[in-house]
Amino acid sequence: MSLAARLSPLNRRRLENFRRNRRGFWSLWIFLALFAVSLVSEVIANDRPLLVRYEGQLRVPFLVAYPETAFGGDFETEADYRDPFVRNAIEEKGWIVWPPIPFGHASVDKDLGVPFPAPPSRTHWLGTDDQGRDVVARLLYGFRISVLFGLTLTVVSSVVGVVVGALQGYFGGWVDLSVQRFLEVWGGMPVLYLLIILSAFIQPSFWWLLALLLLFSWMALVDVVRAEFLRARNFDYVRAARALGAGDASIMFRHVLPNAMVATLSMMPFILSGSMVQLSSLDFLGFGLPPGSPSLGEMITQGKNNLQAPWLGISAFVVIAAMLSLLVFVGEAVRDAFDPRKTFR
Amino acid sequence: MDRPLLEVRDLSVTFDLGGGRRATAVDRVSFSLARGETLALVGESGSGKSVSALSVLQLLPYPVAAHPPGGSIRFDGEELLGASEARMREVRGNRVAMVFQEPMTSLNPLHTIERQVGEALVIHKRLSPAAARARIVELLGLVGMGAQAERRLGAYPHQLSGGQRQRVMIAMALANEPDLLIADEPTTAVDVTIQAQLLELLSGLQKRLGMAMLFITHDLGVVRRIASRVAVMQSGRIVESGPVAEVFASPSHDYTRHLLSAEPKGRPAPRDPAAPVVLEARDLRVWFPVRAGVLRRTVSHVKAVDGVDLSLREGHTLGVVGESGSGKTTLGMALLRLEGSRGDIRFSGRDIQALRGRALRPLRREMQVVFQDPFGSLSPRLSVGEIVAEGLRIHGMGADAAARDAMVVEALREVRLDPQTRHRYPHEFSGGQRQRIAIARALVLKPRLVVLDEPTSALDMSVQAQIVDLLRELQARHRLSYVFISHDLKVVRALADEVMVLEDGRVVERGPASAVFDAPREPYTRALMAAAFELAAIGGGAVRE
Amino acid sequence: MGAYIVRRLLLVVPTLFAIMVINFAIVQAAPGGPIDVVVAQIKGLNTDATARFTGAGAGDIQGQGGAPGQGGDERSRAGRGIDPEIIRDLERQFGFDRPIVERFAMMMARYATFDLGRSYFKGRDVVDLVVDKLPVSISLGLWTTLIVYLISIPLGVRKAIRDGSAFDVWTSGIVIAGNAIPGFLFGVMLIVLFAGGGFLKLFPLRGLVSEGFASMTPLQQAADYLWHMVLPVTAMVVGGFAGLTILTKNSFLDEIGKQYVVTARAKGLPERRVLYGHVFRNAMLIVIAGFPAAFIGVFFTSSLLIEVIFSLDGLGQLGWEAAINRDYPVMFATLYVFTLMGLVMKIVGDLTYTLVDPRIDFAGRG
Amino acid sequence: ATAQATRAHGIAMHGDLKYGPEFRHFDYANPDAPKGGEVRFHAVGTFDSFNGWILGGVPAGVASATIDTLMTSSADEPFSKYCLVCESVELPADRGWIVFHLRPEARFHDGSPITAEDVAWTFETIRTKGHPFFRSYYGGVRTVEVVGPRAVRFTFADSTNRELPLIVGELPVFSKAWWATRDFSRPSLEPQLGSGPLRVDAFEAGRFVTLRRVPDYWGRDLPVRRGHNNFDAMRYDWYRDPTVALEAFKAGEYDIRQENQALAWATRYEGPGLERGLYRKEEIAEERTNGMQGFVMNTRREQFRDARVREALAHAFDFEWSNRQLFFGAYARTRSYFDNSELSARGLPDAGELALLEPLRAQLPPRVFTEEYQPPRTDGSGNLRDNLRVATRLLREAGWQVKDGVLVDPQGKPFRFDILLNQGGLFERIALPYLENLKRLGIQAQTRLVDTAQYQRRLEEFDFDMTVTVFGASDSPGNEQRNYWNSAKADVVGSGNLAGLRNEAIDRLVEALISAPDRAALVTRTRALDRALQWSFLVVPHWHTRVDRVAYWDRFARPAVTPRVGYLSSVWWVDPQRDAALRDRRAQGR
Ligand SMILES: Nc1ncnc2c1ncn2[C@@H]1O[C@H](COP(=O)(O)OP(=O)(O)OP(=O)(O)O)[C@@H](O)[C@H]1O
Ligand SMILES: Nc1ncnc2c1ncn2[C@@H]1O[C@H](COP(=O)(O)OP(=O)(O)OP(=O)(O)O)[C@@H](O)[C@H]1O
Ligand SMILES: [Mg+2]
Ligand SMILES: [Mg+2]
Repeated sequence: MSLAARLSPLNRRRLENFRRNRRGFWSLWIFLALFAVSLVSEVIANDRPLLVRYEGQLRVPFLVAYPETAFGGDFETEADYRDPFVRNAIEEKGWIVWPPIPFGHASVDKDLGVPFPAPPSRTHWLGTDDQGRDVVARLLYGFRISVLFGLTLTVVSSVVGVVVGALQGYFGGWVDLSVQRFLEVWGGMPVLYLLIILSAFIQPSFWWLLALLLLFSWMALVDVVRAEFLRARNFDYVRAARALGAGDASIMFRHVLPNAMVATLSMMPFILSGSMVQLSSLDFLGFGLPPGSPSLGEMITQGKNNLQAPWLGISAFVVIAAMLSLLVFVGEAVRDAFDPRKTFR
Repeated sequence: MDRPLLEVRDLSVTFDLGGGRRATAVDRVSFSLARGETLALVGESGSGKSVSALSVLQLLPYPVAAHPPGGSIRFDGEELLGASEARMREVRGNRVAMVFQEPMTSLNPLHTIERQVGEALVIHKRLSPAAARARIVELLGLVGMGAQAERRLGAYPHQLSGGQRQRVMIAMALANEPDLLIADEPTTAVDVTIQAQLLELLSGLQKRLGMAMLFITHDLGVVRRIASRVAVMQSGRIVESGPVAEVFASPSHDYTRHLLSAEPKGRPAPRDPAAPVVLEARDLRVWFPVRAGVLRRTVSHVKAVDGVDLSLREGHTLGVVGESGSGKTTLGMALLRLEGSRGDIRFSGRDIQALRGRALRPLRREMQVVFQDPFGSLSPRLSVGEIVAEGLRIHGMGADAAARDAMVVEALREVRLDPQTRHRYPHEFSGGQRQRIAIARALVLKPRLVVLDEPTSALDMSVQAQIVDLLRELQARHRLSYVFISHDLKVVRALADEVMVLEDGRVVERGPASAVFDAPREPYTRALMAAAFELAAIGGGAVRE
Repeated sequence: MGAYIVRRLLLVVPTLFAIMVINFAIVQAAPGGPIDVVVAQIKGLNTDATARFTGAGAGDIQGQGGAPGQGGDERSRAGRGIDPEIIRDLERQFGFDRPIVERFAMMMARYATFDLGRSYFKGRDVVDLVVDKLPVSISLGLWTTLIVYLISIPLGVRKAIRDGSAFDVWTSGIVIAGNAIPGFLFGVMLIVLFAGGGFLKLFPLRGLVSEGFASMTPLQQAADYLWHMVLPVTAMVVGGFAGLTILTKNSFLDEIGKQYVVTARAKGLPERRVLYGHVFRNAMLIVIAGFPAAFIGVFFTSSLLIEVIFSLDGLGQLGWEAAINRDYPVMFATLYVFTLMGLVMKIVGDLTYTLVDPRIDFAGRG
Repeated sequence: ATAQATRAHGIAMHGDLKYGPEFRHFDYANPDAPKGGEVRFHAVGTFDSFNGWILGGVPAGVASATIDTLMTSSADEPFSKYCLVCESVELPADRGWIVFHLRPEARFHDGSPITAEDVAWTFETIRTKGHPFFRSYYGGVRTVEVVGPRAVRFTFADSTNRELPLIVGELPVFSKAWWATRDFSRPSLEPQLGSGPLRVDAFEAGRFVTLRRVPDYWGRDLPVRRGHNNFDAMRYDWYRDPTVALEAFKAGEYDIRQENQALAWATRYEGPGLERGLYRKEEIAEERTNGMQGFVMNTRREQFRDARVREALAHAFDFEWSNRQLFFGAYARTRSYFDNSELSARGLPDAGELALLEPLRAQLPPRVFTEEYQPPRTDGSGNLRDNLRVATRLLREAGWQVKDGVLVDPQGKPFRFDILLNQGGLFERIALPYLENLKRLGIQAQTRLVDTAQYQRRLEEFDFDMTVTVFGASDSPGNEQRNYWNSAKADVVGSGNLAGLRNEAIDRLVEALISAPDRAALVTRTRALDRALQWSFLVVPHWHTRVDRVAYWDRFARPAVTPRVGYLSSVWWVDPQRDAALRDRRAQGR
């Protein structure tokens, strides 16, 4: 409430409007909650225990890598706590606290009696994929990667796209002509080949792919923003702002942009989901995240290749659909908040 | 006539202001209207006239607006309050037509005027395209767009002057010869000659078709001339009503008395004739290209401003009058470099025609403008407070946000607006209120030059008088210069030292105000004056010197 | 305006040239060229460009494919190494014996006269290849665009009017769910459900028309064609509704409260006419802004996976195969033609703006 | 041509032909098989040409069945060819040349006889205008001459290659006259004039081809053709997507399909059709020689130089577990470079092998003489602790140590490598669990997925650490072994010596193998080579299958004898009773 009190009356009204779109309001909270949960995936789904007591000492394997020799094992590399040998060794002289899902996104459940992909069961609530990895764990980590990827990409590319589109539409003339030409050339770059070249030198990682897609994704919004600005720059209130001596930036972002935001705001959730899809289709085409990375796209590919295991495709679909719905509803609530004429029944 | 054509009983309207607060704009208003009768609705700006009128056609922004129970609107015996959309559609535009207060924003910006006028014909009368076109030309001729009518059929609203747009609105409303015409200040943007012609047209229709009229206006002369009965509104209520002559002769309510007596009076005090020149223009031209064909090539030009010279001294007021569409607005815009033009413009001796946008910006503080279309000039997503504060913020006036807010409050108060309402959006105000917001926005910057384009057209006499006083006072105090564009010659006479008469983009007459008003030389000016004061004469005693 | 159009048209030339130069350079810089693909073919590697996502030929045992024209399982032969002379031959054949600048100059000279050359691997003229694939691409593109636009826009409008109602919520749910289903997965699902062994067998599995198409009456032909289009088009459109619907809805919400809408209502216009006659044009500028892009996209990119699933031979596959197999003539020629079309469409799109909203111009401001 | 030439009805690579000159039919074919019916197959991909011999176009491979070759092979013996278009062949003992004598009755479908001129023309055309593949394939042929109206002679440049005559025997014969008006180097959708038991009946590009039996086929009573091609029509439908193709099979769109994925075989054939027994899944045993598929290590790389390291890496791969969990137990472990055949080394070297190996002892791993190679084994539980212990020990011996959980060399450089994978294959599934195991050794390995062109380029330049490859083997290994293992080839860009092996002893063994005079010698020499390779630990061995997985709608019958190649559809026939029964049952199902 203290926040609300500090807001200007108009912003309070906007916040109010936002809240009164119940759907959007709750969607925001649910989304934030899910995202927060996925941020701490490591304590929810992990193949390293949260806590181990061994020979009277407490250890936190999910934070610290202990060699197997520390538990009386053979190897000086990090202990594999899923290995029955290690487990027994520890339990003889102490105890283990596992996370709710005792599998990481990459841990293969080797003890599972059923061939992979295994159907849902008590140990694997949503089954395993065709490499024996727990679907819930992969969804959790995959959601995190996808959302982080999508959000970064969306935010950055929206900002850049809006600014470029705004400049083009607002100034018109040579600015428009030259930026447009630049966009055309830039947009004509063979992204696939850049990926091929990239993959020749490095293993495409999260950050590399993000950077590469960022180079191009911002163009999505430019055209619509430009169109909106081309139109809005003729409006009387823009002229009025100019008469007040407002600078170009101020006119663009205080007067025009709020009235030219529909497209941006409506498209934002889809840019986000689109960037996730893009990431997954890169996986799909073989230029994506390193094999084994948890991603929703990879899950869907598996779903298609394993029609007999519908839990794969369905799980991934449900997660994507839910996330997209939440974001679209949040987007609507934001729109409502800034709509001067919006009221609620 | 036993049954009135329109009967409004205990109509109330409330608006949702967000946060659970509701404001009552109209409070248990009742009036009735018989066939062929004209009821004038007058009253304070913001008193609920437009809202009442819109209620009749159920055109308020429901559910933001609501009618508390107990009210009733009967048209020809049928209840309209809560009637189905389908039913309303048959009434709207066909049996009841409406002229909106703000013609500038009420036209669809992307449709040609032909299409906008013709639409109602096609929908309700099912005319063939050719027949419709003939009728459109006829209608536009009737509203005084005669000469240009045919040529201007393909024009878009933004290519028309304020008065032209208003006439298009009227033509649209009259298209289907409705039983009831609701006209919300239909003549504010046209010059007196055309106003006279329009009023003539309306009373003609009234006689011929038995059309009833609900006529909202601030111009008491017009009331006298056209209405049989009058209702006076204040703060959402009808405070007095009755036959025009009776009410005007012996007003019973305080507000009515106040309204009748309020009038921009007097002449400007004599000025220092040697004051430095603030604004000077030489051979100013604004030609709008007329395009045609697929490639949209320029085929000819509309010469909106065509070789105008002017100069304005510090502390002086230049009145610009002239027929609707004669280029006044365009001239004003060009002077402030808000419209591209050719010719010299000097502000305080500096050539501003050559300045680039950035260099011009600091000068903006000193030259302000009040747009003819206040609604369009207010950013729809900013609150009124922000809009007024904007200039302060840009020019770094006021130490901090709080100081600026205080200045905003003061400015709003000066234009008789409740400062409490500054957190609302522009669309939540009445036409007159918006006009005052626009004035406040210009004046709060304490400029040296203000171009006022019809700044009082939507204001009732009492507020008008106050605004005129305010302008005079500021001028006296800060040696302000005004370019005052108006059709309201009384206001011009009250303010202007010098008057310039425009016709078709050219200056046809200019001189000291007294000279032009008292002894117009040109026939065009003479006609203008005649129309203005003849109308006033019909008004009789109410218009006093 | 005329001058503006001329200027824009003239600018197409350097733009196109720059795009070609950049592409040429980048593509050549990528490791692996057409000769490697031929060698891979000879060695029996899987050179099917779509293998990655279809899993074609991806058995648990590698290299089941033999040399061209050969049956049998004598895989060992592929292991015999390749005479360098053959590689040199290939280089000559593909033109790699010349310096890169010369190759580029020759290519551009040919393209300037719209001589688009011949595919390395398909042995046919690029023009023929493209023309061959057009029926599929146009079919998919056309129906998809039509359906998406014809459903999304009215739906968006209706949602705007009933903003916040139950109708609004459940339609949002459906279009979003549709958007979240990847088209290819949906396509496979459709096949399993409606064209497969497991459940119903209502629709054909593959192809654009039936085999006996030529001998049908025109009416049958139309029916047959539509019958074949049902599943692929369904798979393609599911994802398409959401964006446009939400965009339409939001744009309409922005406009619907404006004064001119009240004016239109005051004329007694039917709701449809108010919405489509008045609000539509004001609200839909951005949709029109997206149209040229959508138009080109519909022809080229969006259908690769659907084409594969429904065994349709379209441009999506042609382009993808060319890119993966380094079929330079096909790549550059299609790039050239499509870029040219795209650039021209952009001009058309801009001109559309001025038709939609006559207030718009492109002159410098500020 | 001075050497004493023998004239025969066929040629064996080594030794004798299984079927004598008087044979009536192949054992695995049923000469009384009823003819008739239609069968439908599928293909994945597309086609836009019938000319499969050139670079250009996507050929419909099935169309090659319309053109008879000089000779044909028998499906139940290794590397033998029997005359088809030829009546007999003439071959000197040194195999320096071969003469094919054509059958007088051999005809093209238009009735014109097949002449020696046609043969020579075909050969020259394919070699000059055909796919570059053929230029290397026929590289050993020096000249071809027409030596009579029905005799044509091929002379070889190098007579040590025993296989060349057989390769030439595979040559199809085109009609020179028919081609005279057509351009061979361009892909075409005009089915070319054939001579075989089938002809293209109908087709639609990219969609289907129907081959119809030629009723008056000139060779229908030849022993090599008896009991073959029993269907009246064979239709091939093309699908782009294998998942969809499988659905189509289940929907009864086509009759027979072979499966190459264990997972799919085990899980994806479920459906009402299978439950009702309308189609069945059958595993047909096959006895083809398998090469070695495995993760091959590039010994040019520092990490892989030491054989102990390579051995350790092989210990980290848990085949038994992968087989159980990923392949439904479908595969057998590959232990030899010539697995599933008599060529593979077994037990300890016998006298023959020792004679070969002894002189090279110094350059060979000692265990060649003392142990039988077996790939590391696990219990399949996924727990391979014992193997990892061995691996750790081997690594330690080789100088690698674990420091802070990371395996490092004495200079402290960590053990890292990439597994390069082609996007066309789906080996990540197998590689990933392997990486997990490697991690426990402290090795940081990752997979690198690249597109085919890049993959090829990198293989050629040996720019990889580890990759999946098959060292293909046939029943009679030959020149390819030189390409795989020869020291000189280790530096030749594009050679098959991916491992970068440089071992003089192995070079010698390879040469000995190539010049083996007879089958017995070949077997011995191959085994010796196999041993040497096994103990060199060049690969982490994968697996192979010993069955062909075939699913088919239950309307066919096939001979009781299964050839050693396993599944062979050309000897199947439609069983009229089953066919009728199936039709009834399918009708009921509706
Ligand atoms: N953008 C434009 N394109 C074409 N013609 C225009 C444009 N703007 C204005 N005009 C024309 O220029 C003339 C002058 O317009 P202007 O708005 O200056 O008139 P005005 O004197 O202010 O009239 P009013 O009193 O009715 O407001 C009119 O005929 C109008 O139609
Ligand atoms: N959408 C709205 N939300 C809130 N308040 C509104 C809204 N529209 C109008 N009002 C308020 O209702 C009151 C009556 O407005 P109305 O437009 O009827 O005034 P008016 O009598 O026509 O005045 P004017 O002469 O200035 O046009 C005003 O105080 C105005 O602020
Ligand atoms: Mg009003
Ligand atoms: Mg004006």
